[in-house]
Amino acid sequence: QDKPKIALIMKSLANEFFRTMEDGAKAHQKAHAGEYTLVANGIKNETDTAAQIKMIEQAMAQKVSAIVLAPADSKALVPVVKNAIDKGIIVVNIDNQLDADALKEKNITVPFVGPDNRVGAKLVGDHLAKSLKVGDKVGIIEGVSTTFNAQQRTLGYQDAMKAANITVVGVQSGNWEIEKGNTVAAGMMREHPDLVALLAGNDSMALGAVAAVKAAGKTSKVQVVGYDNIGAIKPMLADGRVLATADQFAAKQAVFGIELAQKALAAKTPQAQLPAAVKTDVVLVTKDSK
Amino acid sequence: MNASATSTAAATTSPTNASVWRSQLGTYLGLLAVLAGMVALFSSLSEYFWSTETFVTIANEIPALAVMAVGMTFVLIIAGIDLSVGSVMALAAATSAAAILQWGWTVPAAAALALATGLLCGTLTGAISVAWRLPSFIVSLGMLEAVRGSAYVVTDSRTQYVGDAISWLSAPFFGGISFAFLLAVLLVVVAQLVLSRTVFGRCVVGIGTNEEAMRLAGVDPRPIRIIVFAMTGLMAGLAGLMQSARLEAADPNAGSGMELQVIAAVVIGGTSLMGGRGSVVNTAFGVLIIAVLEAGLAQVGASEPSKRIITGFVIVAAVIVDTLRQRRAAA
Amino acid sequence: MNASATSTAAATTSPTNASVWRSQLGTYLGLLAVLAGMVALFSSLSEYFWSTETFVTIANEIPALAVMAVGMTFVLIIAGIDLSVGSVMALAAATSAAAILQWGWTVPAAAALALATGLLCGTLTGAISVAWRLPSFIVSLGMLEAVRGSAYVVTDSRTQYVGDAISWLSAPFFGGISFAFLLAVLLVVVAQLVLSRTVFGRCVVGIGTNEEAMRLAGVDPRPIRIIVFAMTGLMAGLAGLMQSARLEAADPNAGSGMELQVIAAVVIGGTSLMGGRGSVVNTAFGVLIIAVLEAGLAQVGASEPSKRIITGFVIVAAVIVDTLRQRRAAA
Amino acid sequence: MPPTSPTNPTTPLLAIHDVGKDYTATVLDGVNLALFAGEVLALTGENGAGKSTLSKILCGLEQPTRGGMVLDGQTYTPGSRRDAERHGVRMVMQELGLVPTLTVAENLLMGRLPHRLGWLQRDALHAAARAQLAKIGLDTIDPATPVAQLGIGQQQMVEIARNLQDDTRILVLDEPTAMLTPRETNYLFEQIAHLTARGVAIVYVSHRLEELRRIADRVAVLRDGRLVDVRPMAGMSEDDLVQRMVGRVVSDLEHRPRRAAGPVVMSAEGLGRGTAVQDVSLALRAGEIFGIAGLVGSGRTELVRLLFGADRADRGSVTLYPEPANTERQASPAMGCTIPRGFASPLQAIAAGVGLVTEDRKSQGLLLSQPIRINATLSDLSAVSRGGWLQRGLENRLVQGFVRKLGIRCRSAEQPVGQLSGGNQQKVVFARWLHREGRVLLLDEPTRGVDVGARAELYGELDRMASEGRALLMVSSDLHELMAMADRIGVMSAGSLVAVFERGEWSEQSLLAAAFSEPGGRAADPTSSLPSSSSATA
Ligand SMILES: Nc1ncnc2c1ncn2[C@@H]1O[C@H](COP(=O)(O)OP(=O)(O)OP(=O)(O)O)[C@@H](O)[C@H]1O
Ligand SMILES: Nc1ncnc2c1ncn2[C@@H]1O[C@H](COP(=O)(O)OP(=O)(O)OP(=O)(O)O)[C@@H](O)[C@H]1O
Ligand SMILES: O[C@@H]1[C@H](O)[C@H](O)CO[C@H]1O
Ligand SMILES: [Mg+2]
Ligand SMILES: [Mg+2]
Repeated sequence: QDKPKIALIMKSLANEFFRTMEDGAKAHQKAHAGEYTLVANGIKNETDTAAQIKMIEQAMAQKVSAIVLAPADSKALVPVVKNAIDKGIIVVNIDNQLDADALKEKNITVPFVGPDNRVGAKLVGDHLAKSLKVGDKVGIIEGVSTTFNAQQRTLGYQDAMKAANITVVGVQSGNWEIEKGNTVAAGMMREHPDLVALLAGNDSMALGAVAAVKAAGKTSKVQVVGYDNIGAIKPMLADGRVLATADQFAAKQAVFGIELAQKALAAKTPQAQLPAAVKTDVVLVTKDSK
Repeated sequence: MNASATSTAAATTSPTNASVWRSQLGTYLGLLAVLAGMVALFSSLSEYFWSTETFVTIANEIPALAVMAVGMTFVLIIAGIDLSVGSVMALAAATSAAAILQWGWTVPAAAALALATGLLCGTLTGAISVAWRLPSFIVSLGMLEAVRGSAYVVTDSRTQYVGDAISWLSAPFFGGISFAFLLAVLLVVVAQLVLSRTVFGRCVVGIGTNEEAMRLAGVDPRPIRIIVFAMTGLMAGLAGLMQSARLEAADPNAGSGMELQVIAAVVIGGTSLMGGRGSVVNTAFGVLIIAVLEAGLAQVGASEPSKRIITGFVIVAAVIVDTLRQRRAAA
Repeated sequence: MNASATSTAAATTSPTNASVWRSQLGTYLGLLAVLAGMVALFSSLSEYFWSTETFVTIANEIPALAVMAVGMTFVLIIAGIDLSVGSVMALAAATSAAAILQWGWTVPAAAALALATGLLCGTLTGAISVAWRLPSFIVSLGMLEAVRGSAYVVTDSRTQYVGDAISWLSAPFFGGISFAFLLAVLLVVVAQLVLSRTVFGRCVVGIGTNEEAMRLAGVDPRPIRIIVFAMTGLMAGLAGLMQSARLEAADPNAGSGMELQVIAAVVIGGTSLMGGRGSVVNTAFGVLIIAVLEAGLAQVGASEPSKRIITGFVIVAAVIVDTLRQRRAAA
Repeated sequence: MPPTSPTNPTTPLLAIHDVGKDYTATVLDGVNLALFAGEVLALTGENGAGKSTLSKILCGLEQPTRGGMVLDGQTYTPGSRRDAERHGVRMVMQELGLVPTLTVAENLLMGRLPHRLGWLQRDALHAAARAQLAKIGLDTIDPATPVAQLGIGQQQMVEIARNLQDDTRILVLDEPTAMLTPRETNYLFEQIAHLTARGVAIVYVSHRLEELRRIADRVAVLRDGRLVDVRPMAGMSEDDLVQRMVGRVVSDLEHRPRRAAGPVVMSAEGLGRGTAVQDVSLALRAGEIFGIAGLVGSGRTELVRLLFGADRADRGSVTLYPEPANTERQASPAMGCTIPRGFASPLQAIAAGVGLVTEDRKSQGLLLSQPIRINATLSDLSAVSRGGWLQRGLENRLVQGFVRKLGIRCRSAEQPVGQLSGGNQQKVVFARWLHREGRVLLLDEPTRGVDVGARAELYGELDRMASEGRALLMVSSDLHELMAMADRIGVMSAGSLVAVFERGEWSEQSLLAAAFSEPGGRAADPTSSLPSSSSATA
């Protein structure tokens, strides 16, 4: 009997976050080689929604049994997800949650395997707040604004800042990417010379912010925090250029997503009866975490 | 005339039409070979590639790219370029979404608005570059930015979920093929005829080859240039509709970077960036090559790096094969 | 020969040099006016704009863009285009990062590797387009993809943290100005001299104006074309070094989409996409206009949509102002 | 021949009053001229005298700075060519204005393509084009041929055909025969006769004085933008005319003796490419001028390009002979050897001391947007540079020398070549090879559009080169020029060199007879010994 084929569809494979996710998935497949085959695909950047949709369509043409998806856009992927479900394909959503209203309108349910991004961001924000004073000014660099997790992280950061009475002077999008993060950070610092911290929605943008801080000659005067705990951020955590980040266990998200799909396939559970959400961990990472 | 020329000319007078057809067919052979090679390769690499489903999927994916490439073919023939098509596509989708969702317009009205938006953007690009005699590269680059910004404004920088109000455009309709696909095919045929069989088309070719000569022959190149850009804008508007029918959403970032893909399709099809030469049918082959490559690579699960490397090679190889074939035919 | 012709020619011999200088200065006036206008506007909008700090920051942000634009100026003058510069920049940064981090090379050796990588990519683009007489647009588009893929392979699709091993290149060094900035200025000056004062530069302009005439005058255009692309690749390699010195990291997606920005800078500087005309100094003004605009908009805290819309308008307006000035001067 | 007197001598068809035109300098001033129905008015003068400018003003292509025109009693201020054509004023331009990617038919009828609701009516189009072509003897060209496939002479004929229309009242021809051979010229003159008989007025610009004598009723001479003379052609001698144009006497060269020929410098053996050039063998000797005559499209340009390596031959070879005295040149690898299929590139030819003055200066000779200075030194940049850096002073001095020597009429050496008059552009191309003098100079229609005065100047230069021991090959459609200058004349027909005459052996008739002859053994298939069934007679 044929092994089921599972497709993992991610965003930018130039982002280490998704590379980690891909590696985790591949390792899992190797360990369970007898149980399923895996096709992993990503797009060239964080925003190429149309390309991601084509990938789902190709997966359907390939007759995969299940799709595990990290959507580049929370709303725009919903219609094609519905097509897949209508074809009897199990779809599991990881990393970035699909828009609840759109799902409802389509009358489908898609289980979400992932962390609570608002909570994760709050952890990072609270840690930062400890080293700030009341009335300090900070800026937020948001991910791609059309993704739910970016919006959630911004909210989490704002929650933390509000709790500590710190002023958020601006929220600008750095598109999840280094260079855009760099430009936005540089601009914010020039606009607000008294800025003391930059809260980036992910580590790529944090990297860009660190370079901007250095270029402005404000190292150690402007703190930076990020999210994802990618490899490149580790030396910066060590020397203090980045104060904190969050680990949301990319590999585990993929593995949990795949396992959920596997279980559904084995038990022939219909899509509609899958659990609504499986919360995964998100933890604070600082210089002192090991 | 000397004797030999006479005889050659006389000999070729009657079979001209037949030989024109043969040579026309000849121009397709190179691209057809590339396409066939790719299909064969992917079919051998992936068991599901050679299936109706794959081809239907591809057919339904290409309309947006194809209609923009049709417009772009004309733009390149007049030695222009339009970098704004991706942004215009997004703005058109955004305005129609806003019309439906916020202003409660009917679907046909909203669709008309999308087309009008595209037409307006294209006309603006053409009119500005004609009025100040500016290179269309820079004008359309400015439009790329300004129109993208407008798309953000209209969508409020959020993906607008439209629902299935206009999804009939991209819904399977005849053996799985969507209406959008049929429309794209129709447009390719009509555009090719316009190019080769109408006064307008001949003027377009002439302006791309030698604008001054056309001007001296009493053809005002300015309205023609503007019309070419306006039509390309209209096509981008149509592409925006097709795209939002498929996504059921208007994404403010839709089509970013797509200009290069569109131009690549046209250039793979043998249209020169220097103007004066081009064929819409060949552009359609260029579109197919890009679409098949993308679909095939996704299906065989190529890694992202190898995807990009292979894409690069195929783009160049396709043009080399086609060029060599054309040269051999000419010799 | 008749007297009047002789006397006309003789009369104009001496003031030629002076008038050349005056007219040369004239060509900068339009762009200078645009630049001054922008600085004045932003200074009035943001209290912090008119400060050494702002200008130092801008000066340190532009070197990568500037050196690539220098190379691109030559490419456009020979009526070519190079879309791969952004990818080449990323690959060069990636190889140097890999050399330092994984193979334990010394910094100078790694830097040389980055430059060599750029040179190789550029040479390849040039050689392929010359060998098969293909449009450089399509060859460099293929390179854009293939080189980007290679950058993914080299970095293992991860941003490589390089640390401050090469950060001296972009570190403040003289009144806050970085070495990279000085290098960029030097390159602009040298490149302008090469363009206007050397046999090579003369051939570049000639090939861009009428390649066949150059061939018949005994200049083989092929090596010159290849050299121009090779140099542009080298510049992109240098830009990669500058970029990774600034970010202290090699990002596999670095510089994506940057080709359009580079070309925009060159075209704003008045270089024609049709070849035969261009100036490196004007390109530098184009780079400054883009950089000041970006910095200024970020500083006044313009929203993303308005940033894009304003950028679009300024690109077109700059070219209009410059064009009108040139035409007035010519008349 | 057209009527020798205007049909209505009292009221002119067109009157030009005090017309002047300024660019940066004044190029036309105070021109008063009347044009009568049914006459041929020759407009002549030196290069840059303002003939093309005046013609363009008549046809709405340029607007005069001063003065005005009256057409048929009504003020006439054409704002565009289209506008002029509506008044029945048409012009054949000096520079070709065809679109190479379009067909002959489309070019002929551009601006008034027959259509129904925008869709081309091909049959009507081709029928109209054929009729138009037939008027000028081009009835064998398929109207569906892309213009790019025509030789430049044929293109000139198409350009003329385009303007032979029924509603024409004034036809301006700006050097229409500069590219044509006698056969085409005759067709053109027949047409002119038809037109004048219908009352059309012709303005005919030409530097070929013998032509003016054949067709002109009156002649107007421009000098430095001013009309210096208008008088009936009858009774005026060529010498008179020349003197009026340039203000001095130009010597007649037709009866000079043959130059003493030196050793063979370069030769071709069985050189051929496709059907355009069929196995041509010839030898160029030091110190003599070898002329090439032939009809338009006979393959002369192709032959010269093969000799120069601009195109690669597919059979035959080129041999260069060592120069006895010059050891330095001897070192060049190409010397003294036979090169199969000729030079691989122009670069190689130039290195071996061979130069080419191209026929199509616009597309193959000049960088139109660049100044005279840059154009003139293009083929030998090493002479104006040191270590790769250009020496502006040196370059300026050199170029000033050429400007003076050839009388190039310009504002300064920094003026873009594209702004020069046609003849002056040709001088710039020529200057390039004065600058780099090799052993062999190939000249393809070198005096195309050059005025008599300057032509004499060029001839003088050619004489000097020959006397210094250079070997010259000169293609010309002007038989008189060839007969005056050449020591030997080879005649090409349908790609073959059908005859070579020594000075003294030729006559206009014998040259023409050879040009019209069927090349021996030439058939549609060169390997076939049967005479081709399709061989028609001219
Ligand atoms: N666009 C222009 N700008 C500046 N000067 C010009 C322009 N066009 C023509 N001229 C100048 O006007 C003068 C007259 O040129 P015109 O072409 O009328 O001469 P012509 O008598 O036709 O000469 P030829 O016999 O060489 O064709 C020349 O000196 C030329 O350099
Ligand atoms: N690009 C081309 N494609 C096809 N045929 C061509 C092309 N160029 C020239 N020919 C033909 O080749 C033949 C030889 O042309 P060539 O120009 O060498 O003749 P020529 O004797 O120099 O005449 P001309 O006076 O026209 O220059 C002509 O019949 C011409 O029509
Ligand atoms: O959660 C992820 C990451 O944080 C990443 O850096 C960008 O895409 C998001 O969806
Ligand atoms: Mg003239
Ligand atoms: Mg010729």
